[in-house]
Amino acid sequence: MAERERLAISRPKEGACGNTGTWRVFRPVVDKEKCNSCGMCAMYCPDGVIDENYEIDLVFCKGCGICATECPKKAIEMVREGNTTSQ
Amino acid sequence: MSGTSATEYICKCTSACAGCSSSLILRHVLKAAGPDTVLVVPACCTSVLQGVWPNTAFNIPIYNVAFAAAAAVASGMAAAFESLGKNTNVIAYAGDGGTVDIGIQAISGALERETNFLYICYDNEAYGNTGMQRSGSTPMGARTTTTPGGKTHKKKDLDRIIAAHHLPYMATACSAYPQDLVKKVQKALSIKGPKFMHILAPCPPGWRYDSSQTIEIGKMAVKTGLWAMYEREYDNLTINGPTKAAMIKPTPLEDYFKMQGRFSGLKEEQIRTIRGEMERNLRMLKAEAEGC
Amino acid sequence: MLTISTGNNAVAAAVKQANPAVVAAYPITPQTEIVEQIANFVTNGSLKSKYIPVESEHSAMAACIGASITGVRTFTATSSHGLLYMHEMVNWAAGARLPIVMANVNRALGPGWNVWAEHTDSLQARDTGWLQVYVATVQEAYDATLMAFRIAEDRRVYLPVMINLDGFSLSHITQQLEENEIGDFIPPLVLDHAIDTKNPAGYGCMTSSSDYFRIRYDIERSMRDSVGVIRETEEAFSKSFGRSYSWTEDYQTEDAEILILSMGTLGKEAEVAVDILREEGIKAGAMRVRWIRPFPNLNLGDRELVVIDRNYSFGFGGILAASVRAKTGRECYNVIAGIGGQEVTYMDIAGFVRNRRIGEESWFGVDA
Amino acid sequence: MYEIRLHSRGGQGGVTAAKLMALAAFRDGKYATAAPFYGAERRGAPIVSFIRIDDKPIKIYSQIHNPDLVVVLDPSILDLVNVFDGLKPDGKVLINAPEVPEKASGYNVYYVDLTGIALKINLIVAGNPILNTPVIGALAKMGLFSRESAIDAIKEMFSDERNHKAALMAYEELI
Repeated sequence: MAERERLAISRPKEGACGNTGTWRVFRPVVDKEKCNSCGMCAMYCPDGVIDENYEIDLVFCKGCGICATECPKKAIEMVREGNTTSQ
Repeated sequence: MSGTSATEYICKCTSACAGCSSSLILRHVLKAAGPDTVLVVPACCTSVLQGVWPNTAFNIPIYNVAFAAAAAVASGMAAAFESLGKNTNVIAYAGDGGTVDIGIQAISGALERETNFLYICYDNEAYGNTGMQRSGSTPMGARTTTTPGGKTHKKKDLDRIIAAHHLPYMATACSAYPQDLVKKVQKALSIKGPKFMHILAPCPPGWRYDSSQTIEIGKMAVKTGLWAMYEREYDNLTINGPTKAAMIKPTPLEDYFKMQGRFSGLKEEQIRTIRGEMERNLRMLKAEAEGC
Repeated sequence: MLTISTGNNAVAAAVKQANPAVVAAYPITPQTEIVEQIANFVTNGSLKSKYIPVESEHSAMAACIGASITGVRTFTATSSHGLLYMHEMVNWAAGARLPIVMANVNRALGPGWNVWAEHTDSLQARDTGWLQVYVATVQEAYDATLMAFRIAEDRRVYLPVMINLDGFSLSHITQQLEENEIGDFIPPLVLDHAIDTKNPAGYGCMTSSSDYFRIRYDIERSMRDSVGVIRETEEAFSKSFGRSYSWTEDYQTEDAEILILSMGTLGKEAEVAVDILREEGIKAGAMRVRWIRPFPNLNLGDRELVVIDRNYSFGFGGILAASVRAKTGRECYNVIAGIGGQEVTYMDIAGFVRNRRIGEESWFGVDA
Repeated sequence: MYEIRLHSRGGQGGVTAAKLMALAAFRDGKYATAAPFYGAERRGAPIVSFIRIDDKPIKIYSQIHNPDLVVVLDPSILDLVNVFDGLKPDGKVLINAPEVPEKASGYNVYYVDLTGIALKINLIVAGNPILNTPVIGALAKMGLFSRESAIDAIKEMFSDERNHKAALMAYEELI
């Protein structure tokens, strides 16, 4: 007989909702020269995909653009996916 | 961010919409609450964005319950933890539909019974999970799928209903001010008894704006004075800085409406009504804060 | 201890023995005495439970759910409209595999307002995944409540149990009651899936259409496993306390040519009817169906069946009769009697048997 | 089986009297069932309770239509309800009254002034003389259960000793 599945208990897992980076139309690109490590981007990121070194996890970043809007130094630019270089 | 741990309690990623402010709120709520926390979630956006069985994006126990039941389930949980001698935080995290409409009876009961829990209403001003139908919390004039011509009724004054329960702590907050909301969650959880937070949660698809503007819209709601930020400890009211500033020099309401597609077609008299309600609210808060 | 008690107070006395950590309940006639008595126990310190005076039945079951998932024992009681109002959470409790025990005092549904006995309330909850037992004496109300905790909390079951007793005609009558010190009859609750903040999990998240049915099937699997657990529990109970119960209570059935099937207090009254009929030379027997979920295997042989239903499924028929027909393929004479407390005496029941028309349905007191 | 129908008014303690009767019979080693009939009535309305006493378990839950004994806690009910309805030909009647009421003539009537007893020993709660404990004494005298069981039953349910004193007075005064 099959394993008992008594009720829907889910366990924590990275990528539980898939690689949400594929949702992106625009990708955040950080200009490290302009960045002053203020941390606003990481604080405002709804999905917590920006780490303490201000590296953005593009596997999961949905490309909402909040980081680019809120960056006081305008160090983040949203670039159309598919374009390999910043304009 | 200062005051909270670097630990994230949401694994990358939920299936929330890009630019979702309720995800941002919850991320900071959980960081403020820490790991010994159980979240009770009624039907709302948060119940569908966790992931699909057998996986979840949340690295904290989440108990999903029926729409009207969050505060009552939390009551039972709080009583059980008390009987077990545990200090686990019980946080109900519910949308505006589950709070101001179908869930309000259970909330009122839980507050009256002095349940030791924190109830958080993240308010995106409509039934977001089912595609933006009107709720009691939808503001006048906003278009939803069930108010295609704009809502003709006013937003329900949830906070004064809650305040009438004379609870030890309640606060309003906004997703655009995460540091403020973290402080409020931490303060709430340091107090025994019923606590309530009402947090404005702008919704890009529902309010019809570009997802990159989530924080700006939230700030604008506060700067106009439309969304007032304050804390109430029993009957002592403290108005927070951004709202004090808005009371002195508010940003024009029209600037807030212009940013959102849901307010297209807003009529002059509706703006007058909304402004009147807003001014009355601020007047009452100010009077209360000044103790007169 | 030998004493007298009402049906309601017998349930409360059993709850006191079972010592749940949390009781959440809302008053409703004719159940109110149960929660009043439990509130008394909590107030006078003889019961250490947390008593949550909720604001509705929906919240009563919701609070039991919230408490139960932490792994503690829970109890609630309701009746009639209360049960209907909590129906959503009644389903939730079973789906969440929580061993909540609830007493339902059977009462008719409005309109018009009627506070007297009828089984339509709890039978509307028969498809929820709850185990359901119907009792007929004050002693049985006490005994079934004690057993309910042990059955519900068994790992093979982990489903909620509802004890049903007839409004007023059992809830408010006084009979003798033997209360027992139960010792270890109900073992401490160990809920395998209790919430643990050190081992985080999401409960009841979205479940896809390719998985959901397997989780639902497990409810049925446990319902089937509960058959053995109920038998074991009733045997253990008999061994410990000397009072025996089974799926049905059978009276003069062995040589009977006609069986009267019924539920609740009418089943006891039917036994008196059997005595009268036998004096007349009619070989009748009475079979009182106790468990309706899981539904028992009824040994009916080829005897004629008179099924009394104190309930009705509109557009279909009496629910016990329908269940008997479906499970055994046997036709019966279905009498709808006792609706909303309608007075039904043993003389009336004897009349049902004398005037039986197998294959037909009759509403007692309604001219055909 | 011995079947008793008890008539009282809501608030007079008829339901408790029925329970006391069952308890006293139970203390005699009998089986007993006390079933108050609950209607929509409120305080003051006439109500009825059914008590059955037997040597074997009682299986009947329906109302009593042919009582062996009718107990009337409030004589004014005689004007409202035909309390003798269905009374067995050799059935008895116990009435709380200082003398046999006119309406009861022709029946096998026992009577005792329970209200007078309650007033005499100040057995009054919230302004109402208590009848449910004294009536148990009168019933014991009629042989429904032993005097000892009657007093034990009252002591089990009430700590105030005026209750069983009133019952003993009713036991002595029953006519």
